[in-house]
Amino acid sequence: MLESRVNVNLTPEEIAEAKRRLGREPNEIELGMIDVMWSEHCSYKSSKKVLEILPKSGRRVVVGPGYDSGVVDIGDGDVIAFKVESHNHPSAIDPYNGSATGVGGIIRDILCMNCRPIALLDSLRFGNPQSAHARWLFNNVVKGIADYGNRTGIPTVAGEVEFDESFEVNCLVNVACVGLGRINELTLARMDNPGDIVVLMGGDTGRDGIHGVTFASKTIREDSELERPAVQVGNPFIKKLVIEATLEAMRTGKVTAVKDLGGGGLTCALSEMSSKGGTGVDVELTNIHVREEGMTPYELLLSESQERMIFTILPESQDEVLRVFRKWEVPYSIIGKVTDTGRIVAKYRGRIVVDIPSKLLTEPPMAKRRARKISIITKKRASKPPIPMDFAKVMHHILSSPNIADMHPVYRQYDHEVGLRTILKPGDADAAVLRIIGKNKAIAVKIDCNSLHCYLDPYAGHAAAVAEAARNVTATGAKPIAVTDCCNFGNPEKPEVYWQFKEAIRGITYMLKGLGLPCVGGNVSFYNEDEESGRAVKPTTTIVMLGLIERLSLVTSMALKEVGESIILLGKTYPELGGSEYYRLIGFDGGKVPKAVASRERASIKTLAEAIRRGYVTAAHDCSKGGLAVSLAEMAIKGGLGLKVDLAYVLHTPSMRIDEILFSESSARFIVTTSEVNTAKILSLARRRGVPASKIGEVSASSYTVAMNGKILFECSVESLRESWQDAIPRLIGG
Amino acid sequence: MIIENKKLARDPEGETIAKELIERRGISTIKSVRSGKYLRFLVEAGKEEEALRLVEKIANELRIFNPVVHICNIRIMGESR
Amino acid sequence: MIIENKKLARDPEGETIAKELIERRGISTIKSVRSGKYLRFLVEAGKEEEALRLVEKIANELRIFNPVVHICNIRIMGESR
Amino acid sequence: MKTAVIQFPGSNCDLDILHVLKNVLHVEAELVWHRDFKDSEFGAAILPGGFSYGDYLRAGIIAAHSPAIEHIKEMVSEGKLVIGICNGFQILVESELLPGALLMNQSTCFICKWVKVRVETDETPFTRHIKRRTVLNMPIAHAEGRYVNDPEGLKELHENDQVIFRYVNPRGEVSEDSNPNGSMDSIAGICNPERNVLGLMPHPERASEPVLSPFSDSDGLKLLSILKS
Ligand SMILES: Nc1ncnc2c1ncn2[C@@H]1O[C@H](COP(=O)(O)OP(=O)(O)O)[C@@H](O)[C@H]1O
Ligand SMILES: [Mg+2]
Repeated sequence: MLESRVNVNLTPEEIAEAKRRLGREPNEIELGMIDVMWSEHCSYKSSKKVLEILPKSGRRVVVGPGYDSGVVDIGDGDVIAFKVESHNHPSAIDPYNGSATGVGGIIRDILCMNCRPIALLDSLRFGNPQSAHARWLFNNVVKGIADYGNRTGIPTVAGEVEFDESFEVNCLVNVACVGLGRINELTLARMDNPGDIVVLMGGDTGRDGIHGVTFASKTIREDSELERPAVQVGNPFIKKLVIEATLEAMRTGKVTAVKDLGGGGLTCALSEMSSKGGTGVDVELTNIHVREEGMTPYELLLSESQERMIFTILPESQDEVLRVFRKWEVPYSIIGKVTDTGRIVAKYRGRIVVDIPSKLLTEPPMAKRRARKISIITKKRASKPPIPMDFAKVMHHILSSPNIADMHPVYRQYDHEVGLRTILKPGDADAAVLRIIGKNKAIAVKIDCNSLHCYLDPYAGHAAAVAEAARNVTATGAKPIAVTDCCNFGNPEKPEVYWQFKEAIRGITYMLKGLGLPCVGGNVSFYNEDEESGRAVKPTTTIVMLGLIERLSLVTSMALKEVGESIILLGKTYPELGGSEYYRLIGFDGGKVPKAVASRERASIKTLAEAIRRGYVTAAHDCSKGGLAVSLAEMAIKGGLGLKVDLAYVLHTPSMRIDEILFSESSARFIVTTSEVNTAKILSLARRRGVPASKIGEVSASSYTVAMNGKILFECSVESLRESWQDAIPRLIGG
Repeated sequence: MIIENKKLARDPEGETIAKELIERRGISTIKSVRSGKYLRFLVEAGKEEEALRLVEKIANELRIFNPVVHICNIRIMGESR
Repeated sequence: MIIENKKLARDPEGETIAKELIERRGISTIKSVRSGKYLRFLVEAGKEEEALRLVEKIANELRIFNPVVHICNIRIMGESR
Repeated sequence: MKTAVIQFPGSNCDLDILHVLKNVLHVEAELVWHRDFKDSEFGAAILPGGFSYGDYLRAGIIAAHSPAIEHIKEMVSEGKLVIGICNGFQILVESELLPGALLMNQSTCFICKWVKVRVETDETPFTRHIKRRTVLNMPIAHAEGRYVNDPEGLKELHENDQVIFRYVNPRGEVSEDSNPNGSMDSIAGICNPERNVLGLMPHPERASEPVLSPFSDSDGLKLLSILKS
């Protein structure tokens, strides 16, 4: 009955440690469980120590890292749960099913807190769109997210897409979910009460989700590997029923805890829940509703089949809860009871097959990793590229760069309206804005990272990612309140990769502390590298920022609104073109990566927030990727209006060139528009906070005009800029 | 060309049809339903073998199916005219 | 069972694949592509004829295809075991 | 008059339409699980948008076999009003309460965007308050919304004045590039010959509060307000 020989990834030291703690030789099932729980994916053995430096507390933090998702208080008894997760490896081999099940996984993390999922965000990275493989990944990942998200009735409201050759083989697929709940109805996934009944609900358990270890182990069965898919196929229809049935079951008041079955399957859920509650659990594996005959205990404990949840229910009250499951026609099985033994005891046909302390599984030994600084990533070239002759041409060129161009081919495939909350929709602003129905308030959310900056300088790049995400929500009228993050790196056993990771977390910590923001959760994905070439992805920690908009009247979009209004640039421009879209475009390798300075960010953010609060601001936009020139163009295109700016008024360091002023990606900047009368008021708000600010031009009818000291440098029609920007992705990717 | 999920992969569509449409009607003689995609190519070729090889090539190059999850079956249906 | 769109209903998926093949890759030996849905039923029946009739009946009664826009073809594939 | 909002497994605009009916229009409305639906207490019914049964096989087809549809048919025969929005429209078509078919969009993709639809007739209980040729802003969000019928069916629709909404451009004209999904004759919504069943692909409930509309209007209410009487 047992597997012939379990092939584990544990080191000899880890196996010895497991034996010592167990006080005997683990049997093969137990060894499989330890193997999964002590894997990098479940144990965070390489990252936990490093992550400890992140700030985690704050007055709004209700649940910090350590549970399925972080939870933040937004007042009036309302809470927001949010979490992000990567699904990189499955998406790289099966982009459609891989990304779809990524969406499925993150939704469950929100449900665990008894919050209703109200939004999804996706952050995607692929190789150069010239590559057919990258296009195949792109098209199928987007379709996978669309098909799953749309069918579960959760709007996908924001995201980002980057193209860079380092993601050619290992694409990055990070999906975040945002949930809304009530503070007094939250549940934590922990087994606190011995005697509670344990119920497994949702999709059938099958062999389809048994990965890694079992794949590697030569389990002898008549079905050949050819018939076994390497990734799972999700069923969003079942997921929708699981969502509704879970939320309705919670309303009975008889459910004490819920947890999703994700990586590590039942083993992970049972051990984490009991370990957190200091309890144990007894289960009978034969009770599990299965999809395939003859599943072994090993398979039942480790299957990662999709769309499953574990419930603990007050004894004698199960009928009330099970009735809800029956109404929604979701299968379930009563599999056991919470105990006070501190152990997981699993029976198969009445015979004990596993008896192991929960904490042995959830408190794995940490791995020791070495870090080595990568000294020179780019040759710091002293020279500069020649100044372009035709700036209008550069404008069209940069707007049609796949990293800048309009992503409507992506977000049009997502239902971003379902739920009746989405006030600012994809494309309207730097962040999505969702109202809280029945209240005069809203939240803003965005996910962000600039992987090229993070590669060139992991510390500065990641600090800037936090700052940019914060600016993004601020520009919509929100106050940034909390963050969750998703780390995507190569092999942490390589000292250079580990160094990148440590630098990233240091940079994030620096900016979070500077902005007074807590990190309430996250996810780490390592080993994103090509086994053949050994090439790792650019280090990329995506930052999900949550902002709170205190009144709906504060909601601000980026579209230019009215001819004649003033255009103000908040923040100073530095010659920081290292890793800029402009240099990438002209193929120039060099320059300084933008530096993110927390005090400057804070001052700019506070200034804009106050200007919005006072009702001065008619449009606002963060100024980053592509620089001033691109941000202005986006505002013009969105508003269907033109503008005229004079670069002489842009505050910058001495002797900057025109292309540097236009395309530098310096941090801590916003572009805002305002009426003539309020112009001085905004400038004086900025002055008071020490933010360099100036009026750089005005909104006009239809032409995008850039001058220097009154002399026109170049001019394009906004309509033509729109075409370059909108048509680029369909042209590159194919309709 | 018929593209199906691998035998041991789930097939949410087939499962749902079987359960919600067929079982619910009390039809018990249908034991299972699997769903797939069907593509019919009209190919100009001298020999059947040639047509088959061309379509196979296209299926792979265009990635009409993904060998990680799908099985793909290509057959000649006949000649036109 | 193969369900295809009638001519009047067009076939966006087939058209897209054909366009991709012919226009983008210049493969001119592929004259057309039609797409459809494929369903495989495992039927318990004494005779093939019986299975066929059962599936036909279901297809009509349960409207597994929409006669306004679809054509539906049912064939026996073989026996299991 | 009380309106039933019928909830099928996989419906996802059920709570949205309920919110608009109850909190915006202040009409009596109730969410009813499809298996529990009995027609007698209700004066009207709405089949909401979403993905009933995951849209497997064909959007709307599996829900069309729900016992709820028998009750809907009774309501229809009694002359009560029935509205199907998006997936609800697909269910009505698959139940043969409305003619034709809704097939995969010409683009082969799901499309979510705001469109303009023109009211083609005011001689229905649904549009009698709206002037003919009025252009309404509403969003669509569907993968299978391309309306198709055979030539005779199409002719009949036009002759009986059953086409209620068509996709148009900002100038109010039917045009190739304002047809988001490839529908025949740019059809976005139709009614039955008896004129008491309406199916439409755009979502009026998403266009019922100015805060959600890019145009700060609430055109969807113009349609839904008929449930007030
Ligand atoms: N990069 C990170 N920053 C902060 N917290 C993290 C990070 N990565 C993981 N965590 C926290 O560690 C815990 C375990 O993460 P994970 O295994 O991804 O959660 P789950 O079990 O829900 O999949 C979570 O509470 C998560 O928030
Ligand atoms: Mg989890």
